[in-house]
Amino acid sequence: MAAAIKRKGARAAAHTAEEPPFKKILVANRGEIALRVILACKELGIQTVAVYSEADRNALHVRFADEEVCIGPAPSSRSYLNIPQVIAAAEVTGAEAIHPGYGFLSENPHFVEVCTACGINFIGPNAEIIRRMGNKAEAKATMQAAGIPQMPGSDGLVHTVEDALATAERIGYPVIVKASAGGGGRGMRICNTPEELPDLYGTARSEAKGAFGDDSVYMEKYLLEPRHIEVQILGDLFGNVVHLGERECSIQRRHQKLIEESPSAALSPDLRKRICETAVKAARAVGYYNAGTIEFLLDKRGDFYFMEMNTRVQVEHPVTELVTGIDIVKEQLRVAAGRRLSFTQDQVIQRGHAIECRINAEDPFKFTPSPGRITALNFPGGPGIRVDSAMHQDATIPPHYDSMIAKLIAFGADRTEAIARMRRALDTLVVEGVKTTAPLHRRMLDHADFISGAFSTKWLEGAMESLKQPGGTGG
Amino acid sequence: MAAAIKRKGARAAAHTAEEPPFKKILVANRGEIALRVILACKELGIQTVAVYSEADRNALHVRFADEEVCIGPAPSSRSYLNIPQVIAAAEVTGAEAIHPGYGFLSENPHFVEVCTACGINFIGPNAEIIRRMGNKAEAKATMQAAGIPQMPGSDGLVHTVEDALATAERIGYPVIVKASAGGGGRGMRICNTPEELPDLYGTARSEAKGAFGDDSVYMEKYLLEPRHIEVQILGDLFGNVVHLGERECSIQRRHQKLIEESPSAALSPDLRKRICETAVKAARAVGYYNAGTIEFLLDKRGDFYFMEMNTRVQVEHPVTELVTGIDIVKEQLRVAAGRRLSFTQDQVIQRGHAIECRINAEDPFKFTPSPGRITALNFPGGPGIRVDSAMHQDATIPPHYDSMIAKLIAFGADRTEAIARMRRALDTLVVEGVKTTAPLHRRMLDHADFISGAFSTKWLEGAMESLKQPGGTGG
Amino acid sequence: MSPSRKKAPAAKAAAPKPSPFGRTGALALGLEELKSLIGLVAAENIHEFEFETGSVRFRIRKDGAGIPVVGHAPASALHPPAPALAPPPAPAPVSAPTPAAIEDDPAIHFVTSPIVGTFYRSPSPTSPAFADVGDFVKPGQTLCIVEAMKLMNEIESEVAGEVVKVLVENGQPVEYGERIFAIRVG
Amino acid sequence: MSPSRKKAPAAKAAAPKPSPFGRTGALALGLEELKSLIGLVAAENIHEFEFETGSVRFRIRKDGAGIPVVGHAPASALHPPAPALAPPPAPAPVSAPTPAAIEDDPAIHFVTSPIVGTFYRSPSPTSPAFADVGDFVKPGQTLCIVEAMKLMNEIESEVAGEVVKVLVENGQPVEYGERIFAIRVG
Repeated sequence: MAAAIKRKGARAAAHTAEEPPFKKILVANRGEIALRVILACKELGIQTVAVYSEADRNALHVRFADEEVCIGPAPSSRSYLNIPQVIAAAEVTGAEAIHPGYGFLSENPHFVEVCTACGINFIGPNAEIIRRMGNKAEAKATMQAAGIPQMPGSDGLVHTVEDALATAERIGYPVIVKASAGGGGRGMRICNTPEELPDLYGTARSEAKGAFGDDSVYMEKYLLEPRHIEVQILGDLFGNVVHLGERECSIQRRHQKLIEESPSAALSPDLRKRICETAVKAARAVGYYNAGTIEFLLDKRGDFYFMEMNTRVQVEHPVTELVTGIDIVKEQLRVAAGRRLSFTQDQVIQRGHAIECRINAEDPFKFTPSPGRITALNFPGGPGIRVDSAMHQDATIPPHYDSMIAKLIAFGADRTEAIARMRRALDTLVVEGVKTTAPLHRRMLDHADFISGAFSTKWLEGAMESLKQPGGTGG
Repeated sequence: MAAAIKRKGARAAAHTAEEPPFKKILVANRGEIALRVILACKELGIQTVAVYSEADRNALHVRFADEEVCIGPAPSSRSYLNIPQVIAAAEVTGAEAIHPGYGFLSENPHFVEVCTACGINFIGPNAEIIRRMGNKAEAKATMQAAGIPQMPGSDGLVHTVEDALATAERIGYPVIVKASAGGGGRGMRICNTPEELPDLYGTARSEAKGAFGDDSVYMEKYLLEPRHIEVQILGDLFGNVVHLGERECSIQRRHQKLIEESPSAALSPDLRKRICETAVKAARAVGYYNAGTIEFLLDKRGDFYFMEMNTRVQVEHPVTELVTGIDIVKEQLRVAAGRRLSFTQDQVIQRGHAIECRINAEDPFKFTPSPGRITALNFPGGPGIRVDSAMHQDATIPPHYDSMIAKLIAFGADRTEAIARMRRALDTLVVEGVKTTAPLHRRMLDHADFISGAFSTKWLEGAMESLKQPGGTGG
Repeated sequence: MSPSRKKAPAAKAAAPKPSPFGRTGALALGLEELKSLIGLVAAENIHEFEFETGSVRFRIRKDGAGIPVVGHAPASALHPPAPALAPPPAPAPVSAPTPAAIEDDPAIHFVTSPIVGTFYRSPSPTSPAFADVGDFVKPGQTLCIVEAMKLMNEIESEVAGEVVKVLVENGQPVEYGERIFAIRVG
Repeated sequence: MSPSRKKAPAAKAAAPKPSPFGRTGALALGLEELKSLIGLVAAENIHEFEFETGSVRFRIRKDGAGIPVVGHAPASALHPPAPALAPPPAPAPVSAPTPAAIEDDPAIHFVTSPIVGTFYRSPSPTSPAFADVGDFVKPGQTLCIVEAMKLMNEIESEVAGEVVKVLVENGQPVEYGERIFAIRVG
């Protein structure tokens, strides 16, 4: 009963064509992304250490790792977000590097500094890049200096109501006031007239203060029917930066993405080239390396504006993997170990079409969480379907973490085939014991607007009522 | 409580880009291939009718079809092989066509004739082609006439011991005596010297008589380390015949394939071109249409010989789908409805590498069947993994049918990546409650011979003892 | 492909089920014993109880609300009656579901269809039915025709007794094993 | 990355297993026996109980609510102790698994590690251990050090009593919640 840190008899990593980039890494995450990283490590012959909270003792990321360390009780703040515990787990297992996944510690510059101080390789960019891109006003200023198109807006922070009114006058209503440290819609107000601006400016600041302890805000023009277009970036330590094409993530609810796809139906080849090359330029401007994503808003006229940069692997990275054939997580591991990118920009070719649906354990129309035990489970299979999940029948979805059950990703020769495959994947998905968002996804895939590609980030909000009706697919 | 033939509320097949080739078809099969056909129909907007035996009442192919008809008790002879019941099920449901899958009625020319007589479209070639290719001696003669390379052998049937001795003298020992109506190794004898030929000739004939009611035999040269290379063919009713590249299926045990891959590591681009074009020529020689496979034996010198033609979709068709991006089952449905092939030979490009492992509910080293209830199940997911299966947790594997649980198919940019992905797919496959062949597959994938591609159809037989040892991977 | 062929989901429940209450295995598990087990599980702090011996298998499961769910057929958890997004069921067939009284009556013999086909109660549209409710039938007496592949297959009674219910409408499809007549033996 | 950090699969297998029947095989399992088992499982600190012999198989499961996690067999069927193809386990750790006597003794208090790190029994390699088997300790008395990120964290006893077992070897890693000392309270 002595040491509980377990090795489960991982085999020697023989027969890999390339030398493994690391001998052993720790995966500082849970759920499907932890398992995704473990799969990449298995393919490369890297030993893995899973960390887990007491709520995740029976999770698949724990089962399939080579070693496992319990780092605390269920609340994230005491386990997955507890930096000393994560670092100590890496130390006692001799892990050379840490993959942070997404969420949790993945964009925490302090964590990256601690890793560095402890001689542990952080699989991502350095703390300086993460810090700069994490502060919205600073990110904006950096991109402005690099000549990346900006949403018309304030020149940095807006300190007074007078500033706010003058800025709005210059860029034209509607405008949006945003918390500099913000996210998830908090500290954010849309304003249509000068009359309502003073009040809304005030509430945005006080909400920002309450939510983030920082009441600094900035302002931008508010686009009416924008599309969310993001570009996947990969860079190495030798200054090579490439893009892997774009993803469209306009199907959102309160800034939570529900459907992502690549390529975007909204981009012409010329526009695609311009937006992707702009993203590479933006990444180069901060000396970016490892995987990252530049998010843009695209307006109806084909103008696009820098929104933010995510300095980690993205939930929706599989759609890019399917259309490019490039394994983003394996590439993250390689470049973190100091290797050159294993391909050049010329070798990146988008083929076919991929769509991802995030299936959450939530009421499909009210979005209330539905944690519980999965009493029956069937994941779809067959041609063109990829499933990224750490769920299994009899698993319990703990209430402590996000509610994602699985990512279904459909690939087809074209968008029509991808949609047809996603539909039948949803029709053959069985999840019993908890409610899921799959019925909503199924209806969206039948909606005339989705099929024609005519949607914006505000589409779901407007279509929600009709989607609640069985026949309400606008078709 | 009247009629038991059920509609489960299939939605109108709206929004498909192409007109569905059929309104409704019946799938005359069970297990993963029945589900595979149903998935293709869902993508094309075709309604499906499942037939099932009493043992399969809770099977997934029944659950996911739009309608379902019980056609008899568990034994295949009284259900899945019972032609009047299958036809009656098509009649009462108004199915326009029948997809036979593989096995069961798929290569039964009489069934095809009954379908035709009843005005039901059989999704496959006509009865005449199936009959000709089903009789080995006739198939051989047809191919000989078409100039397809033949294994040196007898000129048709060998009627006497004197004939046998003269033939062996001409083609050189070792030779193999084969039942004309045979299959699965029965009525088959390998002979190394003239001394043993008379006895072996006699036993082959009497075994053939006992097994198939037909004691006619023929003779061929026996290759020492042949590889099994087969070419996927698709043809339409307008005389267009294309190949979709080759598959290598040399990893066999008693003529049962265990691992299939595409492309073959044994073919140079020039040899690939020759063997594929030969297959197209062979298919054209019989006026072939729909999906079919020409099987060749390839010897060490790069000479290849026609072995047989399978006039139906093959178990291992997914490896071809992954490297070509073409959905073979959807194409079967289109050409059966009288459409032209949706692509030309020029558009068929093999990209990357795919490997399939057939996971059976058997002891991995003794191959004794292990039917029972699956008490826990986790199928692998993540990048590059396709799973074709109709199994689920709590499902019972009936003892009446074949023991296949799932086909795992791994795709990678090259053979190395495909192997790495298949390894970790096997490492994250969980099947509890029954034994499976997965441990054997896992060891084969670590074996130096498999990795180097140096194997023949006889490899597994010789490697079996070392594969039974945990460390015996020859590496 | 007439609309009349499209049926409401019905027959899984109607298919003859092996009676799980016989004496299989070493354990004599009768109805009373099962009832007491159900009561016990419902009362106790138990989430799920599963039991299997020989051909008998049953599972008692409580959901969050504490309502016991009992299934004694080997019905898979993966096989609920209808998918989540199914439209409302088609109009119910004319004959009402068999009353529980008939289902449970040990004196009732159910004649099942030995083949797939179309059910006809009389040899021609103008002829009277072979057998009507209230008729007494003898073993070997023709009850109906099931047509398949243009062949008219006469279905005979295996028992003597009174026809108490005709379970399929004239002209409707039947599948293998589907109950077509209920006969009170005697 | 010293080899000493690689541990044998121990904790899962070492979790206390119910051994409910002296004789398996010829088990007379009647209704009363089943009922008493259900009552027992409901009352005890047990999440799931599964039993199989010959053709008899049953499972009793309780809901997750209020079930302590540490030290009990994993609930998921997807969590067996080792993968099918695992090589033989590494040499067993020096300290043997805790005898069932200690596990079951209600007078025994287990001190668990509040952090992940390396376990040291003394402040330096040449110093005596903070606490040895047979020593009586007081609440607040230092039992050991767990080193993490170069910090030496002193772990104190929460109870007064006699140290009856040290459950981790000096210099070995410990995880959160891992039992490190067994103390007989008193």
